[in-house]
Amino acid sequence: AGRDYISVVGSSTVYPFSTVVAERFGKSTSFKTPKIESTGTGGGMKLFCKGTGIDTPDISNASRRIKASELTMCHQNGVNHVVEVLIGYDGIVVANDIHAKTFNLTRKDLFLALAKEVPTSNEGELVANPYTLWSQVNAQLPAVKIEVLGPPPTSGTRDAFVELAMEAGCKNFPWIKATKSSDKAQYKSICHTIREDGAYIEAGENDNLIIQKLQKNPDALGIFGFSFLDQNADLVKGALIDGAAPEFATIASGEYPVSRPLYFYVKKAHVAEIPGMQEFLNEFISEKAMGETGYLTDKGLIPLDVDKFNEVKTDTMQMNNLAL
Amino acid sequence: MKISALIILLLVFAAFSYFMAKQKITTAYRQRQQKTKILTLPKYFGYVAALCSLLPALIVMLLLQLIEEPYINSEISNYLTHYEHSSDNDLGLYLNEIKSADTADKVAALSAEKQQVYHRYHEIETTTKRTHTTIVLSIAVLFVIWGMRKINTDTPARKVFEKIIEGLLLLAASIAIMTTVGIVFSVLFESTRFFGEVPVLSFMLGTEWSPQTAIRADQVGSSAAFGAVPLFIGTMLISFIALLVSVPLGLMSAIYLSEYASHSVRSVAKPILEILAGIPTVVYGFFAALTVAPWIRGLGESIGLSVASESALAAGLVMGIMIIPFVSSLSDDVLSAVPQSLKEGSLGLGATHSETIIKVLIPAALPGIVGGVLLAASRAIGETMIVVMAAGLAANLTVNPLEAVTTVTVQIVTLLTGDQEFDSAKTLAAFALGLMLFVTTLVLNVIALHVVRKYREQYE
Amino acid sequence: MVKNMNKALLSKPSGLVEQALKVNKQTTTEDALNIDYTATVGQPNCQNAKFSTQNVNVYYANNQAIHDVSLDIGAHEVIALIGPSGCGKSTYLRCLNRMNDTIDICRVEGQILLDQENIYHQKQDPVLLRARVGMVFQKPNPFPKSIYDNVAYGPRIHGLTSNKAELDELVEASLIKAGLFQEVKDRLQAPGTGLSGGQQQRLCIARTIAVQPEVILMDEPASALDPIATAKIEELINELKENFTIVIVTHSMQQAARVSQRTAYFHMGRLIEVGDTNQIFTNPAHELTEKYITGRFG
Amino acid sequence: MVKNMNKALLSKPSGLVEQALKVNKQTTTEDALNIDYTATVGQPNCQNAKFSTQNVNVYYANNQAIHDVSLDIGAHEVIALIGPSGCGKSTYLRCLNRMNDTIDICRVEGQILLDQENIYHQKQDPVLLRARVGMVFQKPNPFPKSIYDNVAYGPRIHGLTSNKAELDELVEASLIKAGLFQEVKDRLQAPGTGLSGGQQQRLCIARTIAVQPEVILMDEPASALDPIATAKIEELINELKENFTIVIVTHSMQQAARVSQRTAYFHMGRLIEVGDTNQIFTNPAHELTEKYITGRFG
Amino acid sequence: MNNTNAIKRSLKKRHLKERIFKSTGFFSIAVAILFLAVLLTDIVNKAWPAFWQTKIELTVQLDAEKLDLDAYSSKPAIMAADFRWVIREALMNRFPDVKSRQDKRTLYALTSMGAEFQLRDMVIDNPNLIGQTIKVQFMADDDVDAIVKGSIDRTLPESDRRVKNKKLAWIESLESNGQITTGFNGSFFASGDSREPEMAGIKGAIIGSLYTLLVTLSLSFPVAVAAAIYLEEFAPKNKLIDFIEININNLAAVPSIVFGLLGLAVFINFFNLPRSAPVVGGIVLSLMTLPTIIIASRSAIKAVPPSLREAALGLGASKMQSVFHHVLPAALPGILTGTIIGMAQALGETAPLLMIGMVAFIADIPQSVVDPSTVLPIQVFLWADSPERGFLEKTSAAIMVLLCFLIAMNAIAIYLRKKFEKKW
Ligand SMILES: Nc1ncnc2c1ncn2[C@@H]1O[C@H](COP(=O)(O)OP(=O)(O)OP(=O)(O)O)[C@@H](O)[C@H]1O
Ligand SMILES: Nc1ncnc2c1ncn2[C@@H]1O[C@H](COP(=O)(O)OP(=O)(O)OP(=O)(O)O)[C@@H](O)[C@H]1O
Ligand SMILES: [Mg+2]
Ligand SMILES: [Mg+2]
Ligand SMILES: O=P([O-])([O-])[O-]
Repeated sequence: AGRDYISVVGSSTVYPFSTVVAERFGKSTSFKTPKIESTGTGGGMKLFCKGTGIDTPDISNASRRIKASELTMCHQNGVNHVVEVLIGYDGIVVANDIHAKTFNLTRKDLFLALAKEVPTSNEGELVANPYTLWSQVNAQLPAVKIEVLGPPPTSGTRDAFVELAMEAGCKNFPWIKATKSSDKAQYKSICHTIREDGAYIEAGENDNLIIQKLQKNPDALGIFGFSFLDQNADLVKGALIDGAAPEFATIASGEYPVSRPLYFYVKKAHVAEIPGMQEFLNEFISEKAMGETGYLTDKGLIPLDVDKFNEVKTDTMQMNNLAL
Repeated sequence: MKISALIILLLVFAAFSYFMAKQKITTAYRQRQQKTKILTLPKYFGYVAALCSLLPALIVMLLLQLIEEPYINSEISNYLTHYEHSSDNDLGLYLNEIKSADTADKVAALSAEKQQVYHRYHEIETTTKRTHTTIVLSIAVLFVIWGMRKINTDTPARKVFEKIIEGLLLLAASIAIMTTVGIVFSVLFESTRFFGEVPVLSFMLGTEWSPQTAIRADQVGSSAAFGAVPLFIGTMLISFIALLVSVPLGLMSAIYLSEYASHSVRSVAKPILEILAGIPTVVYGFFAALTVAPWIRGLGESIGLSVASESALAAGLVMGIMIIPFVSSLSDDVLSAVPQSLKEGSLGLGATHSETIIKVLIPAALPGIVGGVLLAASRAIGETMIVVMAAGLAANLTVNPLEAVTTVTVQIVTLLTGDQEFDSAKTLAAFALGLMLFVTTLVLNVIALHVVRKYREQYE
Repeated sequence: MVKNMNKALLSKPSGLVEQALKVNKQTTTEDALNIDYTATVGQPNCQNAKFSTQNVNVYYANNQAIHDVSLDIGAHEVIALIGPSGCGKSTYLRCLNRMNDTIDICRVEGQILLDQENIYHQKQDPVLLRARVGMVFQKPNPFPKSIYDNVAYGPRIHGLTSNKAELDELVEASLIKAGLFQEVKDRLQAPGTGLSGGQQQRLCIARTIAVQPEVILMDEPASALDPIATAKIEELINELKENFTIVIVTHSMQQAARVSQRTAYFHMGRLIEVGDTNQIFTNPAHELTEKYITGRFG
Repeated sequence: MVKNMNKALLSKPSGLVEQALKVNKQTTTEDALNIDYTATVGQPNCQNAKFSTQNVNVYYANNQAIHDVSLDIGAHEVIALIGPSGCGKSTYLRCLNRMNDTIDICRVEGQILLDQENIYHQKQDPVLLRARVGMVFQKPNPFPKSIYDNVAYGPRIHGLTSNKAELDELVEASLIKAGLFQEVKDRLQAPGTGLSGGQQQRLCIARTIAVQPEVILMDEPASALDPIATAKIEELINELKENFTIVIVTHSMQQAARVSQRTAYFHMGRLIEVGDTNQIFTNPAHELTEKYITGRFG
Repeated sequence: MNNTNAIKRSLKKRHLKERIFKSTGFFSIAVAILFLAVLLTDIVNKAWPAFWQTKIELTVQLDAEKLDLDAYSSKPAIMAADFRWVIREALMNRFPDVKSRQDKRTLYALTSMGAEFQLRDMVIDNPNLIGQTIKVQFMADDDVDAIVKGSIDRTLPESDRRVKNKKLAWIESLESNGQITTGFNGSFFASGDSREPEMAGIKGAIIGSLYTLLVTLSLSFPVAVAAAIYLEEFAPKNKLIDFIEININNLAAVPSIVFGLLGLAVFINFFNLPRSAPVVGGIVLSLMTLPTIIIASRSAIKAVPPSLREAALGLGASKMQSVFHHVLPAALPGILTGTIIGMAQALGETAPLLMIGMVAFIADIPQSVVDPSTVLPIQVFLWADSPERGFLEKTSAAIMVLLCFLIAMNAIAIYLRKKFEKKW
């Protein structure tokens, strides 16, 4: 027999949003509830790009944009028409226990505290990160031990954090910024490499666990997605970054600097053939889901601004093929 | 005809053959009328006849089943010459709606073109299935006719039947080999690709494991180091701590249960202990991360030690508790299996109970205990969740239990479920790690087998 | 001479039983054995008793295995316990060093005095008792250790020697006494389980005497051995009796005759007759003893 | 009479061995037994042989357990195999129904003919052979099934009966023949393992005769039983000999004397002497037989 | 010669050692059991609230015109109707002073997102309700639930509290009016997964676990027993058999995640079996538990006394007959215990299923072994990773259900063992 349900794979970050839509879709229509696998973005792409056909997924969630190499792979395997849907943003927050001091960080602080090697006062010189206290990084900060619980290198959250927070902080040093054009590899390795001496703790991808660990250890900071802060506002509080507190409005407006886009990708070939595909897409991009006050925002998704939302809506309705 | 119906039909037919053959032989025996010799029971002739009809037909059925769908698809695609499909997969997709249309409503909802295809499809499907059913059934009939002709009272039916059964038993035993082959097959290809990028030696002997953010091709290639040594050391460190907890506790529990406890205590305590092994590891993980780790940290800091918040010690301790039943159950069994005569020999010399246990029972039960410990160790090596939650993922090359370490399995899981590209060295590394782990346990097992055998030879 | 005697014994070998059986199939055998056996015939007491047991009753759960046995065992004598299978020989023997303590369901009543002291008294320590009353079992049961360690086991746990040299000496002396030293002196570190059955049994004896017990209990020590090994064990017992009191259970009347001074005959948990070995075998006082000795059953 | 005879046998019970031993400690016992035993004394052949074994050698791996034994077993006779422990009685017995096949390392050479046919011939089916040559073991080993099913097992697997009534009849007849029916007739559905030792052994015999074998092999069938149960088994053997050929291994000379017509004496894997039971026990021809019978060893 | 005194002297110390040794043994068991007790208490404590659910009673008007329905409407028509505003209206009627948009949103969030479907299903069941005004007990939102159950402390300052004062006031007003009730949460056992904590149920995972175990059992039991019989009773001594034995022992030691890789490569990619299906999960887990059952079965078979085999052979039974008629039944209790232990292991396993797509959101209850489904430990894993606080108690409740299954299986093992052993 054929497949009468929609199959979605991919990011664990998009999973909480994708599933809400799926559930409402399943409950309010006569179609089956789509199956949403949480495989991680990379694992999802691998499955998604394996080909078209009923034994491949119809949709892949991603907490980063699809890569050229992945798209090429898709094309090679006959997945010629891929539609990209940007669904909103996820803020990445740095938080600590609610009873601890509130941190007011800059991205430069984050870079200095977490990079493997930091620049000295001499231009061009790097030393292994010597800082053990926040106050050494920035005298304004409290004199507590640098201890940050965050995701491992395999995670998209980490990837985004490195790019949006660390690299931005890194650019504060002009000579490093200069290497970007001269020696790109060198630049990346300075800005993107996180210290491995125990100050940064790779704590796995269970954000609830990080939150609970923060409560046991009030000195520590944790890095995780905004929706977890939203739900646990009584337990943890977010640090200000570059003066902006992690809140709905600041993230949506871009004032809060560390947020990343969330996507899903659709195989056009499947839309007509898998029962319910079109209806599911309609539900997802509807105002009541993705809109500014849609139910996805209740779950912590930072919505697109109106223009972007309309653009995405049109692109999706027209099934525009993605090209990178 | 539906496959299940066909199988039922074949079974009915086999039953019929069984009775035919049995009847034939019973009649033949009766005609002989001499009962001096013990004869093979007629039912064995029946079994042979039944297998005769069943086995070849089933094999053919399986083969046909394999080619059925491709055949139908090729037929339908011949019919669908006007349907342009860019790849083979698309046909399946095109047919999906047709195949899922199992109610009249859904059929009615199909487009006109698809409705046509729907009818054609069902025509082809019906004829194909009918042909296949005919083939399978005629094979069953032919073999039975052939078998019935061949069978006579001199056929060693019981032996033939038992040979077939023995073959099936051997087949079952060989599944272990097939599984091994399957495992090797499933990790080898990706591992080779990995070793194409990272030299085997630097993987096996490298002391730095730091697959830093290399999610995009243009990122920190420079600092991605794939030296597996820290992972193996980490695995060993945590397993060692776990064994340090579970072996004494498990062994002492086993000793208490098998030597000191009354029967009723034993019958209650043993199953309770076994529950420990059944608790999902996620639960242990939470416990280790949220209760044990902070406690150890507090304790360490109160005596002036610096303890990482995710320490190998916390994960190891909790894991040790989890594997207690592996050690205790098996040790209990082997301790009770030590001949009573040895125990009496020692007691008879005036040894106390504990002296007897330590100096005689445990040495005599050692191979079995070692077996239990090995099982526990392999469980520890294979454990993932506790380490992810309580020991973190940092690949420190250290044997200090107060620091954070990571293990091979944890890395496999995070690498495979992570966000990086699926053909990046990072994802592939997971397969290489899997292969290494598999080879390591295999080697350990071969060694263990030899050691145990040698030990047995010496003392039995 | 031998032949004549045998002729007498067996002239109608199966006749007796057969005749008896023919009369009334279902009950004769019991009848034939339904002889009074409540009182013990012979001299259960002796002066200079090492062990003195009085009115011993032993139960396995609700099943009584020993009924009211009273028997003295003299110092430096070899006493043989004989009787048909299941008559309670082993059970009685195992009371003498409280080996029965290891069987949960086993319960011992009555008095058993070793040198005038009740060994079942609360204050008595079975560990000490077993060091004083050694035991050799039916099947040789060397520990899975080296020959040396087997013999050194007892002295080590009891701390009988204060240094290695002394221990070496004690092990050697015990092996010599057990007649095993010559055969194993070159491989004291080899596993004890690698020896032949007879050697193993002698190793077990060496192990027992290394603790220098006062009494040695032997439960059919030769029944698992071949004739040659058996002869060696018997020879050894004859030597050991100079220094030890020995109680031996055997199912071979010939063996009892060869090694013991006194013999006790058990039947269904009761001590039927006890006396000089010579007398028991040549002139049994009790009908049951006679029937057993002449091979009417067993 | 009995008493006198015993006196002669035991006047100096341990003297003989002891004296011999005293001369040269390490070697005497072997010397005492170092008597030629390569040829079999007596009449190994008989007319009307059911089994005829010729030059049988049995090896366990490289260890020879039976040396060159040739012996006939007559139809409807009871032949007893005696000899000291480990001399190969069981091994020889188990050759007769190829029970040794189950031991991997065991290898049998020579000819064993049952009714003129070589049972070790390739074409011979050991399963059929074992149905013809039944076996009763030392320890009673009833199946953990009901009494009825125990007896019915053989007839069922061989298809000996064609309906329930016939099977019931056969089971009853076998139990009657084994002298067990009276005791169990009300509880045929009760587990066979719940019977007493003696009853279990009779159940095993009933089970064996239910297959109506031609020969019954018994390996120390009464050694685990008490005297009363033993007497019952012996009585049963005496009845069974009317219909079956019986080969019985026993360690009790008395038992051999009571139940058998012919006796074969084995020693260290060799058949030393075989002959009329009467003659063997009263007038053994071979020195070893005599020594064994007079209790000089074993 | 007499060393009684020397021994006596040593005895005091030795008896002390004996006592220490014995207490160490007791202590070990006590530690293990204590640990278990702590864990279980913790789980039960956390799980307890999950078995209760808060409901809000509202008076709703099922206005036929606004809903565009009547008592004869078909099911699809009712399905298509929008019941959400009916509930919103009821809430607005109850709290008429709420005006601002933001406040309205908060007010609407008092009832669960599932409330509209609850109402819809009521109407589908009984279309006569249309046009009536009825009182309905709606499922409360997880925040309300948390307040009522006391998981959120009302006395905290507003800034530290997740539920703000306004909402709290509404809840308290409803409470004082008797419109809030708490009852047994039957739907936890009757529904599938959901993204709303108050609606999430365990049934899908239970059914998925049962299907998976069914596949595992029906594959691994016969195969393992057959393999054990072959290796114990029939196998010749040769290299092949040695190799098989090494493989079996090795597979027992292979980390379970590797079996997941096998399942992915062989069963899904090579044999094209469906992803996320209990059939694949079952096969993978059966390969994983196979060694456990084989090893246990072998020792059970080994423990059958040889006399039983000899008895059968002596009667003329063939080897095969003696094994199947006698050895196997006698070994059955041991084999069954081994099997149940293996099944328990399979029941609690997560890692290999990560690889074959069973870590998924599946709201519909699986109907067959090829339907997508998830299993209990994975449900635990997924819930533990959800942002919503309400899932905390659900996670523990799922663990409790899983443990109940495990304990039940162990109890069955003990019962079977006793039963089969007692019989004879
Ligand atoms: N551990 C036990 N549990 C229950 N009953 C037992 C136990 N040991 C022995 N018995 C019973 O006690 C009785 C005496 O047994 P015991 O072993 O003392 O006899 P025995 O004379 O040594 O026999 P054998 O010559 O066979 O060794 C027997 O009826 C036996 O069944
Ligand atoms: N399964 C076996 N493997 C190796 N050797 C064996 C085996 N069975 C018997 N033997 C050896 O074969 C020889 C003869 O043994 P067998 O059991 O036939 O003696 P037996 O006369 O029956 O003794 P017993 O009276 O003790 O039963 C012995 O030396 C014995 O050790
Ligand atoms: Mg005994
Ligand atoms: Mg024997
Ligand atoms: O699963 P992620 O790709 O969102 O980390």
